[in-house]
Amino acid sequence: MPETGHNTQNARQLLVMMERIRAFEEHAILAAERDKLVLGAIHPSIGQEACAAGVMTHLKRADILLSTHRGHGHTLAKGADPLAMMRELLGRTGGCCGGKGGSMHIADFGVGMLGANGVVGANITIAAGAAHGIKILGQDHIVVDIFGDGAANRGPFLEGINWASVFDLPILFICEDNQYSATTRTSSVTGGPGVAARAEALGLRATVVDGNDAEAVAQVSGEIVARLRGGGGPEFLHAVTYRHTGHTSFDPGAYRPEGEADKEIAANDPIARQRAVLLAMGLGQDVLDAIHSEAQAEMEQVLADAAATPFPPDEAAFADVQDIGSPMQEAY
Amino acid sequence: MPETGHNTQNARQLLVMMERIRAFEEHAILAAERDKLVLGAIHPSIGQEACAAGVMTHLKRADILLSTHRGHGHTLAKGADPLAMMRELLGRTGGCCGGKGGSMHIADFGVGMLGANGVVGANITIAAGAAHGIKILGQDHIVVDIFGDGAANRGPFLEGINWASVFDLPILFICEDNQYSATTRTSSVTGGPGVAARAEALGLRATVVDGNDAEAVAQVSGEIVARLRGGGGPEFLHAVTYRHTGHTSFDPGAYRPEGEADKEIAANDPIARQRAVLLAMGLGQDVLDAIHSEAQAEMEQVLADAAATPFPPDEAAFADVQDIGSPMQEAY
Amino acid sequence: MVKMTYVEASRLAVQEAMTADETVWCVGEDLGRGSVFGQYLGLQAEFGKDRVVDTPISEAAIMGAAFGAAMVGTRPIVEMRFSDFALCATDELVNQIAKARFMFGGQSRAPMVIRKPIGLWRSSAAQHSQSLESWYVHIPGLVVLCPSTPQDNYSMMKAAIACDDPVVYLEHKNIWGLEGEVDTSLEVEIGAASRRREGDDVTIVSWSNTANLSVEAAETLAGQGISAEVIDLRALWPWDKQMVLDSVRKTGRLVVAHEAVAVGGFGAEVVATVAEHGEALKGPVRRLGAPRSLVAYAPNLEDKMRVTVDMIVTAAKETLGK
Amino acid sequence: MVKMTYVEASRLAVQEAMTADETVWCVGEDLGRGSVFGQYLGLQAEFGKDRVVDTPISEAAIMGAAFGAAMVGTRPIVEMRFSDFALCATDELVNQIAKARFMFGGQSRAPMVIRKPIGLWRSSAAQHSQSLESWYVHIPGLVVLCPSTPQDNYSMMKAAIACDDPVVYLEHKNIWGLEGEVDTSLEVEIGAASRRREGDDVTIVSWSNTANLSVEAAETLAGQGISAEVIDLRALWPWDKQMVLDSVRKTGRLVVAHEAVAVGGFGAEVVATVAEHGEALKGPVRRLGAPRSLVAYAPNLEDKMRVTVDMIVTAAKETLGK
Ligand SMILES: Cc1ncc(C[n+]2csc(CCOP(=O)(O)OP(=O)(O)O)c2C)c(N)n1
Ligand SMILES: Cc1ncc(C[n+]2csc(CCOP(=O)(O)OP(=O)(O)O)c2C)c(N)n1
Ligand SMILES: [Mg+2]
Ligand SMILES: [Mg+2]
Repeated sequence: MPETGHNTQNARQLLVMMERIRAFEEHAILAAERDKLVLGAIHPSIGQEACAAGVMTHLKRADILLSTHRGHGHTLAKGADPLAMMRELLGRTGGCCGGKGGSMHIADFGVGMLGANGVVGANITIAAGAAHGIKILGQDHIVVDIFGDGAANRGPFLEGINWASVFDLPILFICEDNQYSATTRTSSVTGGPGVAARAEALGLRATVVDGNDAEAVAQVSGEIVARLRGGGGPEFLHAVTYRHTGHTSFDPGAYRPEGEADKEIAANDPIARQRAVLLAMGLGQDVLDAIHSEAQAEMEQVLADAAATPFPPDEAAFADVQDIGSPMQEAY
Repeated sequence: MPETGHNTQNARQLLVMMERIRAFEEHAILAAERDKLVLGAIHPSIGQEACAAGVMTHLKRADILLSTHRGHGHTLAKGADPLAMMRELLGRTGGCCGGKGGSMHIADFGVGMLGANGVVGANITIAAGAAHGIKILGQDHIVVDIFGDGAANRGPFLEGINWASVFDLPILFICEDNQYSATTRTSSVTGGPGVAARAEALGLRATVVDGNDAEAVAQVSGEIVARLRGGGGPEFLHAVTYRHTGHTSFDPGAYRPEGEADKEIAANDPIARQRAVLLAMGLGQDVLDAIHSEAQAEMEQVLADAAATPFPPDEAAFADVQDIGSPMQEAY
Repeated sequence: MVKMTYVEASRLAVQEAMTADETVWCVGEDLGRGSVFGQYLGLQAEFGKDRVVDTPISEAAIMGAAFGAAMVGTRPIVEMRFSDFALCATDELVNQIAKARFMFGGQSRAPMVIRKPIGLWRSSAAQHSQSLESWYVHIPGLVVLCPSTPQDNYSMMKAAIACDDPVVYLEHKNIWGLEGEVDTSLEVEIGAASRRREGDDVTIVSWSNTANLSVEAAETLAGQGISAEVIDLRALWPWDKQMVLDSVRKTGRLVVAHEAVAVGGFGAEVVATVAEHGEALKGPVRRLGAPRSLVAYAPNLEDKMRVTVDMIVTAAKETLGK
Repeated sequence: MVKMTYVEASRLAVQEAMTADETVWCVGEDLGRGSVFGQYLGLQAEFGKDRVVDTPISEAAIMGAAFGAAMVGTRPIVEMRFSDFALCATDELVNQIAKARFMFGGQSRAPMVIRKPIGLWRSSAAQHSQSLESWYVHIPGLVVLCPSTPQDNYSMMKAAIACDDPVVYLEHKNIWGLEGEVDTSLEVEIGAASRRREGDDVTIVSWSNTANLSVEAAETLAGQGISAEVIDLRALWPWDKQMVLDSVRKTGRLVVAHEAVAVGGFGAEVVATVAEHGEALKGPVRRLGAPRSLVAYAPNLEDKMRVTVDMIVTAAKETLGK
């Protein structure tokens, strides 16, 4: 068991959040595969919950989060309502984006979650800009941007991180490294010693953490967030984890070496590891089981409720495009 | 005097090339300012000649070079005909691009010079691709790509260098660092320890050299080129120098701190330094003067000849766009 | 004649071209696993990792590097995955690839096929559904192709690979599984449209998947006694003005239909060209395209962006005053 | 009324807007030295480095960061230097900025002015001369403005900064020094065209610097007894269809002239729109734009890409059968 610096209450909260994320996504997959209610692609973060749970414990509502196509967990952990999220995945009224974005564009500005993004790496510059805006406005909250290992090979990685470095912005960039870029092993298409070295070369303090260890993520991200709130410059966190599923819920992930996934899941599932932490702290198996069942029950209900919600009114197809020259007045 | 590892003959060649580059650009500026024959912008490399002269001594005709908007020196050193180049700057028939590219797009494919580029940083990925093509074709020449310090803040820097790293391509990337990005001091907009660290973080071996010392540039680039020819992977060279003029020939460069340019020019002019090297080797001042006068006379003639050349035939406006759907058949 | 799908057709064309010419290679993300839609399935096994190259997620470098490799004498087939992501490589395509030959006074060539799957698929939302063919037509230096059938996706891919110009090759994401007979000996000349159906009453000009919908519409119209001629442009630059003008001269009525946003779409170019040629029309012109709004995730909202068979039928009847 | 140049006019508008609203700021390369054309001269001295921000050469980050800052409540003015370089930030503009509000179901706004100087200047060759306004008109979510006079560059810049939508603001590089009277109390409604000259015989529709050439052409035509009405659209989205249709109804003749490549240019949209509305014309329609070739460096070749006053005059006369 790692040195945690957390009490049981915190450790338990981490597990609860990870169980809720997993249950949410398991139900999202059911919605897609069993119920055929999700027509677009969903990218589950099953196996990667530690980062979402660990980092978000330190963020306030006014702090800002940006994420990727694999962003359900981050969004939920930032405080979004799972029912609004599930409605979004099903394209329904009351979805957090009114059913217009879907899984890849999940966002809840009310809790400071400014969006997942369908373009790999695109949020890196946007997040830097959100931090820039905060600085211009003289506000004191911070920004966290989470992206994948694949994004470190896109130009915006350099441009956005350099930007944060030059303007000394209150932002934490997190590379949630599940070791795959879709079906390609990221190490096979990535030069050099790794993403942390890239960030350092751009002037950021960089930390590497076991991204399957929720306690460790919570601890180091807590320290980083404290530095940011204290006026420290931008930082970088590299959290190594593993994607239990394929790239999308449709993808069996058959390109992975025989046995790799099984081994990783057996050894490094962040939920199993956090359960072990709690058992070692003295919590009973029954408590853990209850946490699990509650999360499952919550998300079962969420899915049922979302499925019972109507599709958006047709007029929504023309709303919120622009004020001037809006298609509501002039569509052609 | 630095350890050179060169004999007098080589040292003299370096001076000759630098004098020719400078004379070429001085005449280009005359053509622009005195004669009003150059209508577009030209970006002189006066003060930066050491890199062009030093590196190109090691390249064969079949080796490939790509450069930037500030590429006259590189192009001349790679073996291009100065008359064809000056005609290009004046937009004339017989210009190396038929008068269609001008200074910013100077290129001579016949000597392996695949183009300057008007978009900062754009050639980094293109150069990596040229090296990739060479590898696919099983050829054994190498590629050199030269860009400025400002280019290290553009996305293609990361993407192109990572590409070369991943595919282990025969390419040398050179950052010819004149310390300015147009009118902005590059250090003020660049995070981290420097461009060499960025290249290293992408997996390249990186070398830093005094970019005003032609001997030193020739020496280290000779070593690098030898490693590349021996099958070594891609490398990076950071050559620090100084731009004696403004950004373009129209720019007085008044934004530079009082005295900075004078001091740099007095202390670090690569031509003056190379003259000192040759004097120390025992060459007479008369020989140096002759080298200078010859270069000046050559380029005076080049300018006169270029100015006497006609503009391209009007039909050239429609030629070499594309074979299929060419504007020569169908312009609207 | 062999029966195959749209995706199989272009895959076969690529495979044959790679076999015939060692300098042809493919470059893009996840190609070793066939890419997103199976366009490259089996090719890495056959040709090796050096000719079917798995890349980092670096669209700018994929485009730029392929161009560099083309300048030194290879013939890359560039995969952009979704045409939307190709926007990350716009400088490379528009400022570099399209302009190099001209800027360098004819010294360089860029024989490249740039594949950018376009179009509405299913619940893919605004960043995975665009059709921007009109952008590329507006850029001198580029050839722009939009195949709509397995036969064309075979023959046009062959022609594109053989072409020495950069070709923007826009397959439609919704018809990968479309089946059809393919004659592998059939050559298509780039720029020649395909008259998918002959008719006398109204000319329907279209391309990409909307050409397939137009054929359906013509069948419906036939059932109502209206004889519609369907022209599938297939190539948008160069495009077959002559076939369109001749047909409009014959029918005196014009509908243009495409999936892209109507405003600033290539349909405007077609209508404007017909207008400039002063063809006398017997009825109003109709131009169908998406409204100037965005593609939403929810299926009912997504549907609002579609040009449907019904809409084409209605438009054709309107040109006839019905 | 104050006499000032085109560049001074927009600079004044920016300066006033920054004074009035603390959340307005400017971001781009070399702004502290005024940027390439002096558009920002003096502003950093007045407002400081935090509100007139000198950036790295990172177009993607300039655009992306400005967007992020807009989402949290600031109002950035984004300088792209040459519209050509803006292509390095196409994903940011088209996939992100234009789509965010819709994709996020109305949760976000992007009140941004994105300045992209367009057009032929002098011997700047193919990578520094483009006019791609038709691209942006085709992208839902964007407002597209093309001011052609000092007055408009003042009033429209004011309107653009006040607008809560992302505005693609296309100044023309060749007229920075153009002088004119500016009434700083004059407000321009985005989407309202400007009737630069009234006339009865032929309607000339244009925008950006070509609108200025069209006014000159109308003067020449007047000398030949032809009364031309010149409509300067100013805004391409939304655009003033009504003024164009009304004018064409009056004159019965139409010339559309712009500097961009004719094929796929916005002129096609104007001609197609008039055709769709079935306006009865008394003569052939003429559409002027650049040939589908590239801008060369040599001045004589560059000139081949220009739409000139003479060409507009000739086209107008052709519509009159003269
Ligand atoms: C610019 C761009 N290129 C390609 C894609 C297609 N794509 C979607 S997710 C993905 C893999 C991303 O890998 P990574 O950044 O590691 O995130 P992960 O999916 O592993 O969470 C790819 C290639 C995209 N969305 N955007
Ligand atoms: C993508 C892009 N952005 C901006 C410019 C305008 N510009 C031309 S040269 C230059 C400065 C480049 O600095 P650096 O890379 O250091 O090269 P140097 O001019 O110093 O040789 C700039 C900003 C451009 N050409 N391309
Ligand atoms: Mg990954
Ligand atoms: Mg520099």
